[in-house]
Amino acid sequence: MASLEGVTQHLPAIIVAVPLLAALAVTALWWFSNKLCYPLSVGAGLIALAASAGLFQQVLSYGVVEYRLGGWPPPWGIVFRVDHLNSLILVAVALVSFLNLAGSRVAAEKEFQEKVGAFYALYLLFTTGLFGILITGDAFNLYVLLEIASLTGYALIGIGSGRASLSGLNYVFMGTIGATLYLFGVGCLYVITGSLNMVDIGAILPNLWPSKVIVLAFLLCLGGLFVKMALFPLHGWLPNAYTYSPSVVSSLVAPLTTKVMIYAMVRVTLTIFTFDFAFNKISLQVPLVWLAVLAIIVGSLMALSQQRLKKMLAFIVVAEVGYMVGGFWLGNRAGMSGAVLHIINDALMTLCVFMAAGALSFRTGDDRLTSLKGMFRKMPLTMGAMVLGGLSLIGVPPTCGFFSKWYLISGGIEAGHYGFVAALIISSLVNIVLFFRCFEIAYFEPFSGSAGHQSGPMEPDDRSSTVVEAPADMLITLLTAAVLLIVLGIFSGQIVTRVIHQVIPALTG
Amino acid sequence: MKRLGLIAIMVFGGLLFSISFELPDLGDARSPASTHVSPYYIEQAIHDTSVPNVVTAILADYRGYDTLFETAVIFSAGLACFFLLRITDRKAPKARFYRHLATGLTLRVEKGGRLPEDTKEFERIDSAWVPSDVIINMTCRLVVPFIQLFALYVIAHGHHSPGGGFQGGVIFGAAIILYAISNNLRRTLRRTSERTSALLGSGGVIIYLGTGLLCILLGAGFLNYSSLSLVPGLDPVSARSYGILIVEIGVGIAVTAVMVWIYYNLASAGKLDEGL
Amino acid sequence: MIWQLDLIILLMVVICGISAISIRDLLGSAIMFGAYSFMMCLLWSIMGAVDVSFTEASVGAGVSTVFFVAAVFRTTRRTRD
Amino acid sequence: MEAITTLIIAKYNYWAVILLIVIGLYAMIAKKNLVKKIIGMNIFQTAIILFYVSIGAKRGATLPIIVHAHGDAAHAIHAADYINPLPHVLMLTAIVVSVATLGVALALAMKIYFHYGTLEEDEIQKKIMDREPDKVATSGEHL
Amino acid sequence: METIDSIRPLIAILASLLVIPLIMVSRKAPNLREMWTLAGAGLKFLTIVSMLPLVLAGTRIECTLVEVLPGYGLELRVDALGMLFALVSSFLWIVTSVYSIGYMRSLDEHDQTRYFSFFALSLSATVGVAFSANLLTLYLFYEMLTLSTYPLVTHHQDREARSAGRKYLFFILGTSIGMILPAMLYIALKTGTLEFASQGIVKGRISPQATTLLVLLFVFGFAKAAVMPFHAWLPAAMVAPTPVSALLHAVAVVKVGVFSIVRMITGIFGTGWLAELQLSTLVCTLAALTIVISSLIALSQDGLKRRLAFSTIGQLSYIVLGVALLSKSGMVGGMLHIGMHAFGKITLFFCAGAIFVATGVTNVSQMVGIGRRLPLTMSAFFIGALSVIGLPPCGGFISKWHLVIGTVEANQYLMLGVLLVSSLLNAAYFLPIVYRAFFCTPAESMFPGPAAEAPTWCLVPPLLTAGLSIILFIYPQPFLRLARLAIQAISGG
Repeated sequence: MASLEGVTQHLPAIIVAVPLLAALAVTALWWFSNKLCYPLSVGAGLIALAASAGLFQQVLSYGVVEYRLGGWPPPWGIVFRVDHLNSLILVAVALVSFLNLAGSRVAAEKEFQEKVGAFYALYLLFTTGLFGILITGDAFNLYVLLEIASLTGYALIGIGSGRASLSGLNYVFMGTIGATLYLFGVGCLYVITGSLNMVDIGAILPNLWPSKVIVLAFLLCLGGLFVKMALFPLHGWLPNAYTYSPSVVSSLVAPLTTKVMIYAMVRVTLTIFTFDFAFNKISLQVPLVWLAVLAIIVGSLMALSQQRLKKMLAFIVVAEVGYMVGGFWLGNRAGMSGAVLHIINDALMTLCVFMAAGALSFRTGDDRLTSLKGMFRKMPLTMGAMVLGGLSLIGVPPTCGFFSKWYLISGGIEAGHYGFVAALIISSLVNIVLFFRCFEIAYFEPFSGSAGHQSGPMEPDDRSSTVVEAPADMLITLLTAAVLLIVLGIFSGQIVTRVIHQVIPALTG
Repeated sequence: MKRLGLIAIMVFGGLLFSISFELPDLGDARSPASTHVSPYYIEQAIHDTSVPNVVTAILADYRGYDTLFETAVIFSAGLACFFLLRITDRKAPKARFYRHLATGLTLRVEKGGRLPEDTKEFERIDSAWVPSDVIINMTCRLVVPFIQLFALYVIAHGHHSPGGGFQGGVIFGAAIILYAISNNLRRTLRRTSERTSALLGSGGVIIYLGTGLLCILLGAGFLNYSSLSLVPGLDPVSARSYGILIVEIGVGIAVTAVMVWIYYNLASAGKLDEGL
Repeated sequence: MIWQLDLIILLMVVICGISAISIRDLLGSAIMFGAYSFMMCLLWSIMGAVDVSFTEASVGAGVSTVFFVAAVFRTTRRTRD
Repeated sequence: MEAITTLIIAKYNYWAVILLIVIGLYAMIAKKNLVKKIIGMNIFQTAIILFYVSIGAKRGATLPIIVHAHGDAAHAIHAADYINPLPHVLMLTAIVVSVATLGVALALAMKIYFHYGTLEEDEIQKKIMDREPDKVATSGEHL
Repeated sequence: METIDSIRPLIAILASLLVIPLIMVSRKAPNLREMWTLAGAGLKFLTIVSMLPLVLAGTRIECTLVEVLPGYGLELRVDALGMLFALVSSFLWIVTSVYSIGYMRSLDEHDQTRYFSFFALSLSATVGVAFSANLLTLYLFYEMLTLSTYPLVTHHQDREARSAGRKYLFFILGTSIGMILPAMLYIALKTGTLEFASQGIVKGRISPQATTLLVLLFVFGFAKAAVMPFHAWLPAAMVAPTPVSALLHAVAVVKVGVFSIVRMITGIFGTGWLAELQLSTLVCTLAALTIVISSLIALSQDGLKRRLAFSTIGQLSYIVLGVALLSKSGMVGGMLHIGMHAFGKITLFFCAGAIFVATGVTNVSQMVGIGRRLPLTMSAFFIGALSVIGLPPCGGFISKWHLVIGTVEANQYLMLGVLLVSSLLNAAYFLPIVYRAFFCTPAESMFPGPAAEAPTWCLVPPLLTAGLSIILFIYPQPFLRLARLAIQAISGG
């Protein structure tokens, strides 16, 4: 019945169905045994990764893949529409979530104890939601999957006590406003087009251009997504949410949520509203790039004033969102390619630094910068990964961060938008300060059992502190992520020419 | 900041108001919304799925994928409430209270004392327990079966009248919640334990998802119920109808269980003791 | 659809909504929210959205209110605004 | 006057939607009580649902349940006779989403209450400031 | 010109990279570890030498690695200029490795494994810069060098090292990201290529004003060249262990900076275009200012290594000056000076280290009479100083001779003056050290007692490099021919 050919034909469905099934199975089985959760989840993550890789391959060889759910043709049924853009990001998201999942066993058991099954189930549901957002070709369906990803995200973030719950609830409010605005926007689109299929709407809209409702729909959709992606000044929910959540969670949510939302923005703008409308008919381009510039500057400066590693990283995420939004709204090929490339690069970079931060706080039980003391000696490999991640965020070749920055800056120069160029460079310089401040603490100051205790410079021959690395599974996945940063950097030329340019030129001409 | 927000809201409202004049008139049958996609559903649903209630047909078939994830949303909410609230430490409390059913006397058993668990005359209660009213108690006990029956009807009759898995499921869940409110949580838990509700919750979604996956195994696309006709010798149209029924039942089970599950956690603040 | 009736119910909806957020007692707010949902479901059934109003009646007016009451019962009724 | 009445009849639902959106957002921003905020959030969501239902409304049409379903297949079905069912389907989903969000939000609010002993946002902020401003929320201390 | 594809340049780069795991694995066995270091150094040098005949025959060796950006790949190319630099640095790595072993062991430094690992890494980056075929590749290796030398500069991990490291990063990483990266992107965008071409790639594609700005961005942005005012990191970085100072701050790091500037002038802007725009004077003036000011500062420094550091700043600008003269001899002189100064300066640093190891002395004022205690070391120091000043019979004379002729060729008589004055200043801050070391009354001498030299491992390298400095005076052919070839490629076409 289900031959290999049959399986490859159904890859899009498998990508969402398998994690969902695994989430359900984990919830059910966990009442009987705690031990099955981890292997089951990792297996599902692996299958999703393989399926997305297979799908990517398919798209590369045959072009756009369309999968009709329930056998109904669009616009009546829901379709999955996989092109170069989302198949690429699918692979990245699957990879990031798989790596984080694989490395989460020890930390998750310590963190959630008996509720670990629920954690894995929510984790898988969250990934399912992201996959669904990436793969769908239906504007309303995107909302439903968005809510799956958000709801599980709220729960995962709010699990800690006190401020974690508070920031979780804050996230619920902001997230709901964002999602509901998006829903409102889709409603406006539906009012004037009568369709929910993205491609279909995109085909109808050009005939309706004088209508102000399109502009409203555009503003609502974008506004909603901006809240979700935490673009300045709507970023208020993000830093606390990422800071107070357990590290396993923040290293899942931080790399993925904002990036997938940026994908959604790209998708909504290019497929639904079309390039011509978004860049030629209405003049939002310039204000949005300036908003991105502000986001970059504010994010970087706020990161400077943080005393906690995770909060600092969270503000860097805010700045990175500015990179991508700004790059996209530059509206030229280089800028847009840079934004898309940065989605995958930044997902991996953020994963790497957040996982490293998680591994560090797993051992030190603290995420203040002062707790980094002596960590180059105690956890050299973890710090090595952190260094790579930091360099990538700074934008040092040959890590992948350099290459996306390359495109973004050249996009800025091409568009003559030197403010954006300056913001990118300033943020790189600030990132140098941020990361080397951490590295200095970790490198120059000796390990002191209790964090916060001040002591003099390290004796040259202090070998008392021995190496105590993070648990093996955490370490292996972390190092994999770190190495991938370089691999991705080396192959970024290929990715851009073979994949991203397949999407961008068709739309920008 | 707050004032800024309010101004923003007002501006937003004004913007919406100004654009409301551009929207099609209310109830306009010629608006794009009513003429582009939806006529197909109204005219073809009965032929495609033999389900007269177009809403059900769209919900479970044309846009069945949406509904699958709608169920998953509910399930996530149940799981999320459990994850957030449930307190799993099994520390024995200092003292436990028992009520002698026949006399209504309350017994306080100190830690380490012998607990009359196996005896039928005692029932465990909490310190915050409020005596329940006999009239309410009895009325609810009488009403609950009828509500449940009605819920089943709503689920089963979703093809022909308003209703379906969600509505029926919520009503069924509400019946259980009513029982829990009118009696107490512990007694409800003895009938529908937390584990049962969790298992049913995931089971319901698995029924839905499994149907969809079964369709793949039978050679058609995900959630394409027409392929179910291969099994018992149905024609594709009635196969779709049955497929819709199956997933509606799955939705009903899932929603029931999850509503109850959420209630358990919210009402007892995760302790699963007395409830409201 | 009788627009006069519609308007009256809409008015009720708005009144219930405003009172739900302005009553200085959370239990009262919860109940008013239930009333709001119920009015909403009436409105929708008038507009012909029977399935939606059925769902709103069971979910919005029913279970949601119970959740609110449960939450208020477990926390506090006190509110300062 | 006639024109105004027509206009009102044609648009009043949209205006109600706008009013409810403003009320909901107002409650979310201006109210300090968390439960009030949650209620505001729900009002906001139902406003959008009302918007969708208004889209689906069709004057002179009946419920989207096909009559004479069985045995009378030749009977022609006119789309204009039935209310647009698609927004209804979408809104079933939206309602379910809103109740799911409500559950999670209430659960979080309860957790906050158990930790801070209040639901008022300003009081919570004060308590955070009073306690160690930068205290690390270690994960072991779940409620 | 003949071009062949070969992976030999890649091997030359990877040789030191691949020994790093071996060095790390054998951290428990110091002898084995040091053997790996030497093996890597030897392999690297041999690979580079094996390419020398080809290069001297006028062949270019290319190796394309991977296209990381559309149109811009990581490409390696060995030409005469790169060969000259690679030859110098890879040879001096061998010598320095030997010296490091002696120095680190006799001082019993901590974390020697880390030290040798990053040492190898930075050498990879240096040779990578030498063999880069385009600006992107050069930038990559440039950044790699910055980062791999950071742990070396801050090796002591104390407060002083921390602030030095901070300064180092601030100046070098800050300028490379803040100035080089935008400049590079601008060029890439306007010209569509970053390839080093013999006549430059900028001409006709970028306006004169923009070119001026770009030249300034590159001259200051390659802060490793320490053109004032971006020089402050260099004296600060002297807190590093002496072998690090020796190799990295007399040879690898700073020379990478000037090498990059030379590459920019010859390969990106093109000498013809710069001459047309008359930017020569601008760059020359910057360099001349740096030369004079740094020499004056060097006079006032008491710390031996700091004095050497300021001397380095000045000498680096000689190279910049020479190349910026745009005259044939001037450019030959500048390129030669890369090699000649390297041998001279490394000798001086080795001697400084040997003095520290043997006596613990770091300041010039404490060195009265030290020639009695360390006759061989101070003799080597003397030769090194002569070479740096540019007096026969040392290699430095050859390069300075060409520089002087170059100024005359270019009619830059002011620069000629600067060269002569600064040579006097050089002599003024070096020769007194030597003089006081040897010629003082026994009463003045701070070092009574018989000669007691530093350990052999520390002593042989300076003697070797001092000897080589003299040999280079007699037989400068390899470097001279390479420099001439490089000039030929630029001017001949």
